[in-house]
Amino acid sequence: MSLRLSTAPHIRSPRSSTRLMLNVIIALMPAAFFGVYNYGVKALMVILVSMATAVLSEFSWQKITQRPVRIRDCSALVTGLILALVVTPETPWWMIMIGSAFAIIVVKELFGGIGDNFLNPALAARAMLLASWPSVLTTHTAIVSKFGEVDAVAMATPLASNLEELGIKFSYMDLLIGRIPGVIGETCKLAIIVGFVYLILSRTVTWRIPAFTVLSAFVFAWIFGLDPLYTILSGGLIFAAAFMANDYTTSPMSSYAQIVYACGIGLITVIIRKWGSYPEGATYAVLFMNLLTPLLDRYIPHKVYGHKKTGEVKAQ
Amino acid sequence: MSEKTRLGKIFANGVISENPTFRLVLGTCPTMAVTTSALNGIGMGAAATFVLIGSNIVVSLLRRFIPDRVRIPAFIVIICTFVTMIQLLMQAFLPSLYESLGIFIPLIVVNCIILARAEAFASKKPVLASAVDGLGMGIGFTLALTLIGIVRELLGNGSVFGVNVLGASYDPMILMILPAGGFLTFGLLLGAFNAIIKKLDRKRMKEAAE
Amino acid sequence: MNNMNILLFFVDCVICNNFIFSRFLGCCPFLGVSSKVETAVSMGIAVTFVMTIASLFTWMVNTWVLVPLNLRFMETVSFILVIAALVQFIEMFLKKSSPSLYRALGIYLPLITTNCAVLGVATLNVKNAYNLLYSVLNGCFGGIGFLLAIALMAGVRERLESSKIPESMKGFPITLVTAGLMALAFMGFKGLV
Amino acid sequence: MKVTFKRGVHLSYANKNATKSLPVRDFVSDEVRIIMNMHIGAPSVPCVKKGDHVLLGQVIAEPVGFLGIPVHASVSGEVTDVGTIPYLGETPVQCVTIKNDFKDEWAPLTPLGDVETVDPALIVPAIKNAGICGMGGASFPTHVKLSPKPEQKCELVIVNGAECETHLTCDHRLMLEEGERIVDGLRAVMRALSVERGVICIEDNKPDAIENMRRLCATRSGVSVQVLKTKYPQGGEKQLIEAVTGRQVPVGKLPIDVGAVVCNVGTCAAISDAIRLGRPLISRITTVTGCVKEPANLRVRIGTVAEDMIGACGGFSEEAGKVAFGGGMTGLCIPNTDIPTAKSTNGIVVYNEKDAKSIDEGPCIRCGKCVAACPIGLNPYLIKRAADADRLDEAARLSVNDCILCGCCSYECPSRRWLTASFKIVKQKLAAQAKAKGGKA
Repeated sequence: MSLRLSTAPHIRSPRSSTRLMLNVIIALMPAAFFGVYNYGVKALMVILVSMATAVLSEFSWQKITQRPVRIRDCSALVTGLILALVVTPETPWWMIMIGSAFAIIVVKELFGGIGDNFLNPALAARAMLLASWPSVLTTHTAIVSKFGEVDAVAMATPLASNLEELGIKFSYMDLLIGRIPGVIGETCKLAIIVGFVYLILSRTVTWRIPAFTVLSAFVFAWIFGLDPLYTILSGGLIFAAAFMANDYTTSPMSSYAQIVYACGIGLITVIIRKWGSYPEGATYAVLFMNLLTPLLDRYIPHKVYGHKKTGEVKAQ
Repeated sequence: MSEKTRLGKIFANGVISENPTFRLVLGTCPTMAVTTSALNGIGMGAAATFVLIGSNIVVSLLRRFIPDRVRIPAFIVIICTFVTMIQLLMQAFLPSLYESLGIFIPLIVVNCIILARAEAFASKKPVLASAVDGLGMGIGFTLALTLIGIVRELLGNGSVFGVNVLGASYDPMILMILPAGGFLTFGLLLGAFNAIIKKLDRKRMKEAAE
Repeated sequence: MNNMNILLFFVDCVICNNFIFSRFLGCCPFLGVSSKVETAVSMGIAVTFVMTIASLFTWMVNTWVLVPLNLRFMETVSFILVIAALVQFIEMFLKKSSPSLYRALGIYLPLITTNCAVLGVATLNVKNAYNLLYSVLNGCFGGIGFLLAIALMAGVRERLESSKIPESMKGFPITLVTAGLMALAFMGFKGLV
Repeated sequence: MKVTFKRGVHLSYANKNATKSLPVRDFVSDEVRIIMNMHIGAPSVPCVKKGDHVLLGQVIAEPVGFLGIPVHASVSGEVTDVGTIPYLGETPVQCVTIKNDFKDEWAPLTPLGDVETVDPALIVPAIKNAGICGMGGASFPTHVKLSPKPEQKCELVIVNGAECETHLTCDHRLMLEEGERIVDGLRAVMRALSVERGVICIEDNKPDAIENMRRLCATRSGVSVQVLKTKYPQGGEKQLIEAVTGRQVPVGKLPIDVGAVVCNVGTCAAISDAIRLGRPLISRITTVTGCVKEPANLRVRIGTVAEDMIGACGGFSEEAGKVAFGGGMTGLCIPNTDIPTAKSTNGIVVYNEKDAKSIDEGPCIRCGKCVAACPIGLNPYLIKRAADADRLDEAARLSVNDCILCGCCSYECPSRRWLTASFKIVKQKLAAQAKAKGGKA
């Protein structure tokens, strides 16, 4: 009789990489459904094109560079879906394709593929699109039927300054359930929170980074004299906190570093909203803190059991 | 080997096999800063070529007279002289180009390519070879800058040398003429360049093996 | 509100108009000396130091020598000589007075002479007609911006060391792409000041 | 109040249901093979030879050195062989084979009487003579643990009934069926160390055991039950101390340095037998589970061969892919079933081919689940990176030597990376390196 030999442990958690990615996709579904319900087939097309391009570009890159094809881990699908949810439904198909391919090839695969990227691919692609075609990306479809008094089809997000000139202020309820113009997946905070609760319950992510992000944004908004509740409910902060700030690869490892990271996101979001010229603070806040992640990991590690001092972790 | 082919080799060395931008990756600041359009790339390249040739000639001429210990400051003074010359010339005759290249014209002084050629080539070789080396390096630099400039201008503005080629319906990708686009274009072109060279090398090795 | 202006100037120099990410000054050391966090930070500190002092001296040379004598065309020559002399002097001074600091920064000092950020800041000071205070602050804050950029870059590069980067992208290409993506992230701060 | 330690993992299936409600059943095989290095420390030296007749509990091997303990015959009968057999490690080990005559004739015993009245000075020598070592898995000689240096002051005796490992239920059944022995053993240890307080720690997934032990503790002085949260590796010595006392054992120090001594429940039961009945350690409860027809908690003699035990459980229920001594998180694979069990073998788990199949490593996605799981606070993903590149000094700088090989990081890793396995190798290499250096100096 021949028995296999292996080193313990002999059992593994049921949460494989693929399973975790699928969990994220499931968690994004409420937001995606709401986007399609609100903006119609256009939004659906953007989502499908983005996801298809992401998978296709990952597949072709891995084929061309003769690397193992890893599209089955579903991480490209997640990137494609998240990118689609943070652009406006008016995005032309070619633009979303460029964005999606940029996210996968330039931001992820060039650095070695899954686990090696230092920026969140979807967010970096969004920043790229925002920088390249600012006018297209900041124009949003108003849900005409739900805004009796606004007859413009396209308008800016509830963050852009011209909104106040238009004399529009949304109620907290509108913001919460997404009766506002915006990008496909960011408007309905309720749908996002439902998805996030699923992520927590399925133990896909922990609550720490999202909670501290939102909390710190609330506090900093209050300190800087903004309406704290309006700050966290408007724009993409909740979406960024739930699905992008806690992206595995680009967020810090130790719990203390995670708290610093999350508070950094909250602070920068508020600063950009108050003084910056881009309407969307959370995207850049997460990207900037992604840059800081290696240094945070290195200088704020866990304390090792039984050691007095926390040693510096060199990532080399 | 005849004198002609030897000089040809020196020239080709600067343009291709030791291209200062794509092979040696020197002088990266102007490479990315001024290449928002193809014309700027050529202008910057031409100015640098002028300085390269001039400084190479003078350094080569004076190579026996410059004491070893003060050679670097001496080289810098020589380079600086030529930079000031081209600066004044451009100011007088090409004011708009001068304006768009901004402080990167005076900064040619600290462009590592020029000092590196003075140190590594001109201070050891005769005048003609040094001049050809300067020309080759300068042309190589100019070509690289122009290439980057073309890519960035084409995608970022839909035009090449100011002539619209992609039509009015093209929605320009503004990113490409922003700083981030400069880094990305240079990085990606460099990677592509490496990949091509690697492929050629492999092919050559294969042929040699056969 | 002078303090507020200085704060805004700080944010402008360090983040919005970062020497690396928006002005392309000092790219060579940024790309070359950023593979380890320690050396990158040392380099950043050395550059900040030299930029601050160089701003001071070049301002003095410009205001008290070049302008009165109508020698503006000698700007580049005199600045580079001032910087070279300064770096030499700092090196000698450090060697004597603070050997430990010299050991930490010494090997970077000669490189700084040809760092275009230093000559760049001197030229920019003249171009923007900054007064003495703002010239020095521009040098100092610009150096801090450089320090921030190179430290972030080194952190990311240390992480990339064991990544499965394609062969032909290794080295400069991936570093440049990294810098491009970092510049993209910095763009969010546009318009803060 | 339930207590616990920092980090660790919640195992999503513990696989204990098959055996946790089965009463312990006796099984005596017709041959035992008793190996000489069941404890940490120098192997004992056999003092019997082939053909000798031995009685149950008779000393068959003498202790060697400071950490040595004697070995006793676990059956009566004839010694059929004294030789070496291959074992789990690379080198073969010495082994005494005894053919059982099923008479169970005891060698002369010297009981010391009730644990509450015995002279405390006699307790530790009796434990040593009974050949008792830690029965939770580490097999550290118990008498050494109970002999603190003068400057070390023990304040608390912790009895480890956490049984956080998967599959295993032997400690659970012991607490349910023979709790009295555990409390007696604990009292003996407390008296030997003159300690006033002893706690029996049990995870909250064993409410029946908690209730039973509470009942038994009620009538004794200084002993109580501490309920723990169910979390792996709650039963690790360092984690248990952290959970109960809130203190961490400093690097390079022993539990006694923070005033605690930890004993497994099985060890306590054996101590009780050694004092009250004068009996040496000759049997233990072992859980046999996994792909066997009738999973069971067997009370077996030390040295029973795995094959016989699996046979006693009806044999394999499907084709076996892998058999391990110990639970799912830390068990050691055995190359074949012709291997005898030892004093610390708390379970035999049979995995089918599907579970045994080696899993391909995926790329690290830096999810941080290993960091969040590591009870020691290490950065497993970084250590793995250093290990893969064979950078031993970097792994050492990342404190790989503090790794307790609990398996949490490997369990959690969604990319199925072999973290624990490579840390084990790195630790061995580092130990070899240190040894080589020490040899030179």
